[in-house]
Amino acid sequence: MAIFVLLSIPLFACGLTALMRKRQWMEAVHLLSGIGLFATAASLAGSVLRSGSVSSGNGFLYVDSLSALVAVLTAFVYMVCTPYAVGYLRRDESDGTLAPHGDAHAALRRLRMYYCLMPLFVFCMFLIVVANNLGVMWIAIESTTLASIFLVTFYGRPTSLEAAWKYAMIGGVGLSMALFGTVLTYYSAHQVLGGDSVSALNWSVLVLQAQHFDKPVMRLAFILILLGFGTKAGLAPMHTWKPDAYCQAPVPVAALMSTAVLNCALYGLARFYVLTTRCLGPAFASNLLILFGLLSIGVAAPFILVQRSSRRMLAYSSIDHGGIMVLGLGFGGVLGVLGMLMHMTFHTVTKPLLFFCVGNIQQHTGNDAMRRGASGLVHVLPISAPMFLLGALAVTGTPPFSMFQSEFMVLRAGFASQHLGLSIVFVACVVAIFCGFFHHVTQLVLGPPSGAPREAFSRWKTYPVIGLSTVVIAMGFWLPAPLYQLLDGAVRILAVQP
Amino acid sequence: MWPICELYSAGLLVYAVAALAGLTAHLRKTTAAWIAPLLCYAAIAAAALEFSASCGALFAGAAFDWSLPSGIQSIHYGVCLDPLSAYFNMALSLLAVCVGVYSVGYLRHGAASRRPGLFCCFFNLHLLSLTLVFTASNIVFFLIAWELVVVTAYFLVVTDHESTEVRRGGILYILMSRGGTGLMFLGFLLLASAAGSMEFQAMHGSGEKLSPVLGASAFLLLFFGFGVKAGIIPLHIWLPAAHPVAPSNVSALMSGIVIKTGIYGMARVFFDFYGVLPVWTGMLVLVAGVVSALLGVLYALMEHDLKRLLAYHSIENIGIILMGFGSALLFRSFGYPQLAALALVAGLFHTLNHGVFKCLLFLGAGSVLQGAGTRNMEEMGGLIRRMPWTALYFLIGAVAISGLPPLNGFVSEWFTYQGLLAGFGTTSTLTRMAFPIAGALLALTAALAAACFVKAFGITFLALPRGESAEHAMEAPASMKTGMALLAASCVVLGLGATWFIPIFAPITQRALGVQITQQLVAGNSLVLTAGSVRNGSVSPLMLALGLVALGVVPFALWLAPGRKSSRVTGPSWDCGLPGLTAANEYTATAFSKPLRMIFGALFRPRREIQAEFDVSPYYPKAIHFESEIEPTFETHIYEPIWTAIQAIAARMRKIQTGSIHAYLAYIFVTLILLLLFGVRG
Amino acid sequence: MIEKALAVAFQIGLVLLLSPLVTGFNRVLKARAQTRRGPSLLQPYRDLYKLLRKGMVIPDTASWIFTATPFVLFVTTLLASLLIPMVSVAAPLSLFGGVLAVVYLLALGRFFLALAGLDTGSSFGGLGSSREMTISAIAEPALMLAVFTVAIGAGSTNLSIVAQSAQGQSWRFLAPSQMLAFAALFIVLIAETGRIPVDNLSTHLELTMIHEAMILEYSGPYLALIEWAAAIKQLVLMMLLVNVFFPFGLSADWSPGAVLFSLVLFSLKLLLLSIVVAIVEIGNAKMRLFRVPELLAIAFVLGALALVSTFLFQG
Amino acid sequence: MHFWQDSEFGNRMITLMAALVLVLQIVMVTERWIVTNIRAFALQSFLLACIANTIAYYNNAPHIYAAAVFMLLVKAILLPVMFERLVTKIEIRQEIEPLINAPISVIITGLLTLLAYVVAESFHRPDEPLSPASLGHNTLAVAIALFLIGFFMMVNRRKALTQVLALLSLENGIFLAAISLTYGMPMIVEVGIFFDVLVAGMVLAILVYRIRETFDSMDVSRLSRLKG
Repeated sequence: MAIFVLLSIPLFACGLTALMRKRQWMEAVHLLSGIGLFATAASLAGSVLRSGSVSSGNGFLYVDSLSALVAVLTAFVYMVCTPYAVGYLRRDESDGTLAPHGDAHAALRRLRMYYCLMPLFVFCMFLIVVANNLGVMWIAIESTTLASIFLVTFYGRPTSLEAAWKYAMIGGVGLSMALFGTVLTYYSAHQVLGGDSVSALNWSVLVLQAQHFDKPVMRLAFILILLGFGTKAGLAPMHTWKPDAYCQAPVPVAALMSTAVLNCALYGLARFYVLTTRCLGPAFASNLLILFGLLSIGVAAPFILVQRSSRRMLAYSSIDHGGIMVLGLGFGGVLGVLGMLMHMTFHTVTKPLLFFCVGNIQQHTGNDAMRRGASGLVHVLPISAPMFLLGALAVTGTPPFSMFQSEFMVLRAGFASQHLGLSIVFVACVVAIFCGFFHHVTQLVLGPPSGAPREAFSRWKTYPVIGLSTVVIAMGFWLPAPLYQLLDGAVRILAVQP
Repeated sequence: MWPICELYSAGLLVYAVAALAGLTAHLRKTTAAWIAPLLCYAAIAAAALEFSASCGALFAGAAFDWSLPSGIQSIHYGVCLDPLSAYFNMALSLLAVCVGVYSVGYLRHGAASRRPGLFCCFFNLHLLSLTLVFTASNIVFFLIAWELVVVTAYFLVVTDHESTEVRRGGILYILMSRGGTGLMFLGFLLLASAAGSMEFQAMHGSGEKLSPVLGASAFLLLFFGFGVKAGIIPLHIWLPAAHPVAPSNVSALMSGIVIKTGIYGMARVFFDFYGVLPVWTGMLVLVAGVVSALLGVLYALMEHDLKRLLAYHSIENIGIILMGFGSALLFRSFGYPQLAALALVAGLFHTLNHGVFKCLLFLGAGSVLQGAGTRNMEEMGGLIRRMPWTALYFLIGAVAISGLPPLNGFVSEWFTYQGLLAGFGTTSTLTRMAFPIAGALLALTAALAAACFVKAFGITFLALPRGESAEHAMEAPASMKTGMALLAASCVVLGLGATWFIPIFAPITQRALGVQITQQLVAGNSLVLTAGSVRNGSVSPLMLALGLVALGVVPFALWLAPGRKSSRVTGPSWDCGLPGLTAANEYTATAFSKPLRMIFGALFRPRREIQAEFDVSPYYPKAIHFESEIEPTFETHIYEPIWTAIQAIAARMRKIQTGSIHAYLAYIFVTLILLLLFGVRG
Repeated sequence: MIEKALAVAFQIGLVLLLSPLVTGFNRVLKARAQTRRGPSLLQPYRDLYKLLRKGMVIPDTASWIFTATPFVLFVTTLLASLLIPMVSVAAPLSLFGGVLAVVYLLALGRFFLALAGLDTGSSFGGLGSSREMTISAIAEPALMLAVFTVAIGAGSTNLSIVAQSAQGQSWRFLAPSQMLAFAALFIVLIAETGRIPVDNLSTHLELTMIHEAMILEYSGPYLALIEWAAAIKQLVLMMLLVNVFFPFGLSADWSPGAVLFSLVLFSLKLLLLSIVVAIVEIGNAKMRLFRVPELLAIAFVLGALALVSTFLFQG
Repeated sequence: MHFWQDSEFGNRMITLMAALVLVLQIVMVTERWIVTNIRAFALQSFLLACIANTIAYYNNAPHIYAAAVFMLLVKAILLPVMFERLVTKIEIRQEIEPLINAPISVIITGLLTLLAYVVAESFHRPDEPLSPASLGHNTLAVAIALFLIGFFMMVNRRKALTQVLALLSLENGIFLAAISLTYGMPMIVEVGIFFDVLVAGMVLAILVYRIRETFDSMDVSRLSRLKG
């Protein structure tokens, strides 16, 4: 029952907004949908904790603790993004960036498009998490891409069009590879299950028979799946669309994409990882995952070191954290998987904080340049700038904050699985990324006052920043017990005993 | 009988409450005058609590440990106050009390007074995290506390972040510390994988379980990881950049105790986690110590910025401490636990001594900076007349740091000498020559330190003021003077009362090396310090001091003997007949260090340029402009090339994101082809 | 306890009396070498007596350090002399400080003297202090190596024990390590007391003077105390050299007869050493300031050779 | 029984039609004119629909018929017509200038087909009898070849519209693999996939139109302002 509510709220919100005339109404629906979604996701997680797994529509929709975790995280990000989006778009409207030469009607149309597409975008993400059938999961991922294309071209600038085109093309190719992988998985499962009943492609059914699948087909299938979902998650060599898309999309969309879409893509990858390790044994899959994980971290490091735009720096940071999660999964064992899931949780909490701060800074200074751009922002943005510094410390895995614990756990997994050389490379890249990231942020935040007027205090844009930073600090020292049980359940699903 | 646990946790609580109060005060934008002193008093109270807790742990020998659940099963925040932690915690809290008293007056003006709440919040958080670093009992909590120290220290260093020099120092500090922490991650995990658990108790002696290669690499990783924080020579460049720009009470704390966290880490790893180490490890530590000491003091001599001079001296004294540790390691690997205990006591005692007198000197420099308004020694002079008390305390610190009797610097250097002296007989291989050579270089270092502090004290405080800001210098307020007085007193007490202080090390050497040496180190009903036994050399700073005072009678007698009261007139010094003596005639800091700059020219490669303007005759220049500088060898030859190489590689890597969609699709296409060719077969 | 106090008083009296004599004897020898009669042997006593009664001029820029330095210098050198066996093997206060304490007490005196030099505010003082601190710093390693050789030979830094163990073995001083250590210490003696090749005590030419530059502004009783302290320091270093390397004739205890005999022997040895010093002074011209480190580098090499030879020749 | 019930005949027909599809794909790679390119894609989709019919007929799996009808409707008729109207509306120069000239791209296509066979070969089980279940196995190699050539065509094309066409032909390869290996995915999945392909086609068409308007040319290599 909670699953249907979870899916229907966004659809309902999308439909309602399409009919709205006034901006206040759209914002109200947007906010309500955010809060409603988080409440439903939380109750769904509660019921999953109580009964292990929840399914409805005779197995078509299936939620276990892994999907409940990702659902809760997605709902959390959406809930946090909605108030910020209201403040952000109001500021855009007053700046006149929404509609060329102040045409109010066009601005309203564009706002309606935003408030319609966002719930649709979230609906597809929840569908990914909830779908038991791997084919339906692929359809849901494909539709997230389609829904978000027009969000990326929201501002209609030539560069945003260019970013959208790259996003569409690379996303399209990646996802067709994923489709091919799904087809091959179905083919390798076909001999064993036989018959083409509707439940033939259901994950819960497949996972029980995984040992008997056809080995070479499964190997090819996992390669294609890894490339497909890797493109969606933005792992290196397929990461090239990410910096452009995050740079051009509105900040709330970028925040949602960099955390929720990354989580869903890795969720899909994890589903197939379980099937492959059951069928082929852990060696094949973890070597590939380690390769792509390290590649992503290695590619992200130099770009962050010499980066000139803050939004692109955050994009590369997402690529780096995607790489760390995949590396954790690759190292395997309870430690590696727990490290990955904790990293996913903490990243989902920390990254939006950074995006909101960058958003506030960009709207104040007008551009997101770092090198010769503004400095001494702490005098002008008294809350966003310090929180940006705090977020920078958190996201680079500096110990007092939570990301350190998950990164350290991934490192321990690396040592446990005798990958000493790789762990050294991993630590080196993490330190290099910290140097680049923190260097740029301090140049932006600290420094003499540049005489610009102090930013007008806007409630919608500042309270999410404050709320998120308290959560980030609290997460450093204490983890709520139900969340940890959810993590534990998810680990038991993923950690395939070799 | 001694409520250690309650005192300790009460101390932590007071720190935390003070930090939160500071934060709320800052957020509510109250810059009332009473905020800073109140929070400093809180810090003093907390430090006093910690001091009594650690003294209790040391004297009563009672250790305790409790842990805080962290919500994640595999990580819990454990704390344990064993002898080594108690010793360092005691040193920390002693310095924290003195710096706290000093800060009450210091925070009235200067960069920190613009944001008192925030400064006090980070100050208390910094002390809290330092206490946790010394008392953490598992790796994760140790690393969390360690990085919290780095982060809070960074925010304290950049309080005056308006100036670029401050920001550059801060960023250099945090980046290099983070590099060091990265090395420590790897080293600790190697040991943990051998010990099978993250607890310090379980890791006791875990170094043996590792294979020789892994054991050696873990040792090197941890040595250089802690070395970055301690400021050993090749990894030291952040120290002279960060300490001078910080507010003086912060740089006093940083030089006094924060770099000692590196020393604590080394002591914990070398003597607790490793049983017996190969000989080359001890030699490496000894050589690093000698090099750091010698180069540290040589660079200090060339400085004419008072706080940079003191920062370089921290490197020198860390070198001396490492000499103690290095010889202790060598003795242990040669199989002489008694001598190893002597050398370890020398190193640990010098850690405390250096903490005390370096803190005193930085506080002195701070009050000079506030009084005379400048850090450059060339513009100071004659401050002894206007700031008599600061001058006296600075003088006591200078005498102590130069290792002159009867103060505490002399006692710990005396122990180091005795350790090196005894080392000659311990082995027959050529390494026996290392000890006397190290001893000779230590003597050279001590003498150069004396020369450096004659320059520092003489140019800053004596003769005529060179700049007009020095002319109107004001004496430091009462609280700053009391802070310095406390430290000066502890310098004297640690010096004269060393015989009562040495037994503290008994439990430490017992746990680390399994041998109690302190009975042999103290003899003559605890009046005399000996090097193992009275027979092989003894010294008694107390008796020497009494001797000096008693013998004072002889010169007085000689002065009064001839009966008739001789006249005593004050007149101008000899000015070679020039019209009156001005400040321009005085020797400057650069001139004072010129002979040594010429002698050690190979190291400094000094460069100078002189432009003289003449108007009438070529023999009498109207004005001479003199500029001389030495080459910062480490920055130009090691760090800049590496940094530019990294930037170049990163810039070239940026070409990947060319902007053309064909390239992007080609990347994926090639990856697919490669995986199909090799992946499927694999 | 009283016996100990008597020994301390006796050694103090002896040191005070003998030190001006040594400088006087040195001046007489140099004069004779330059075929002139030179001042009488007791001239230094007369100078000191005159200075103690004369008036004093204190520079107006000077602080309390200027007035305290003569007393600190005098007392530290005197205390250092008590740690060294002079007439009896058992030096009065040797329990409370070994050879390291002697070295660092002299360093404490030098520290304050250099500060006093800077305190006068004239460039001469700064010049003297800078050169003095440089030369003493360069001399330290050689001094420490020689001290190490001696201490390792005797197994202790306590000078009484060193003298005793040296007395025990016959022809101890002919061992190569002892000779090399003696040579190194001799060069350090020349540098520390400011003899000709390093510094010229009798001239006030700013190009050459080191020790004199620092005490340029002193006059009256203060100057007397400083001159006397310099003489005592010279005696201390000579005693170190004589009694550590040629300890025969030192009386075992403080009985009056034995003390008298060892006093005669000690003054003979002192006579010989000051003749050697005088010969060195006469034979050499003053070196340029930046040639002095090479001289002290030679001393350092000698010290190192001494150390090597302790285990190379089992000497 | 009639010749058309004989499964051997069915197998032959499927292999023949698969070969024709591959040939059409190579024609699309070398074709210079956009309109003929669109028509080649339409023909290819039509052939795929026939293959689906044949497989459905021989394995009497009803829902494959539905898949064939969808393929015919969406990919053979609807999308090509939309693209042609788009092309005539924008009346851009019909010329396609590929990144790599024709001879080299043909060689690459040959290599890709070879690679496809090498990969597909590892699935082929010589011992397996020629049963209806394994009817379409040898078309897996064709499917992988279609996929790789489609991908190469995307990399090779300058014009935005031709990139979309390449993407759709790439998905044709996957459709072929789906129907020949597993006789179609479950019905709901087939419907979903075609719906997605349809929406993707329309969205991309809108994008191509807006690119044409803002950059007044469909040349994608112009879109390279976002660097680093």
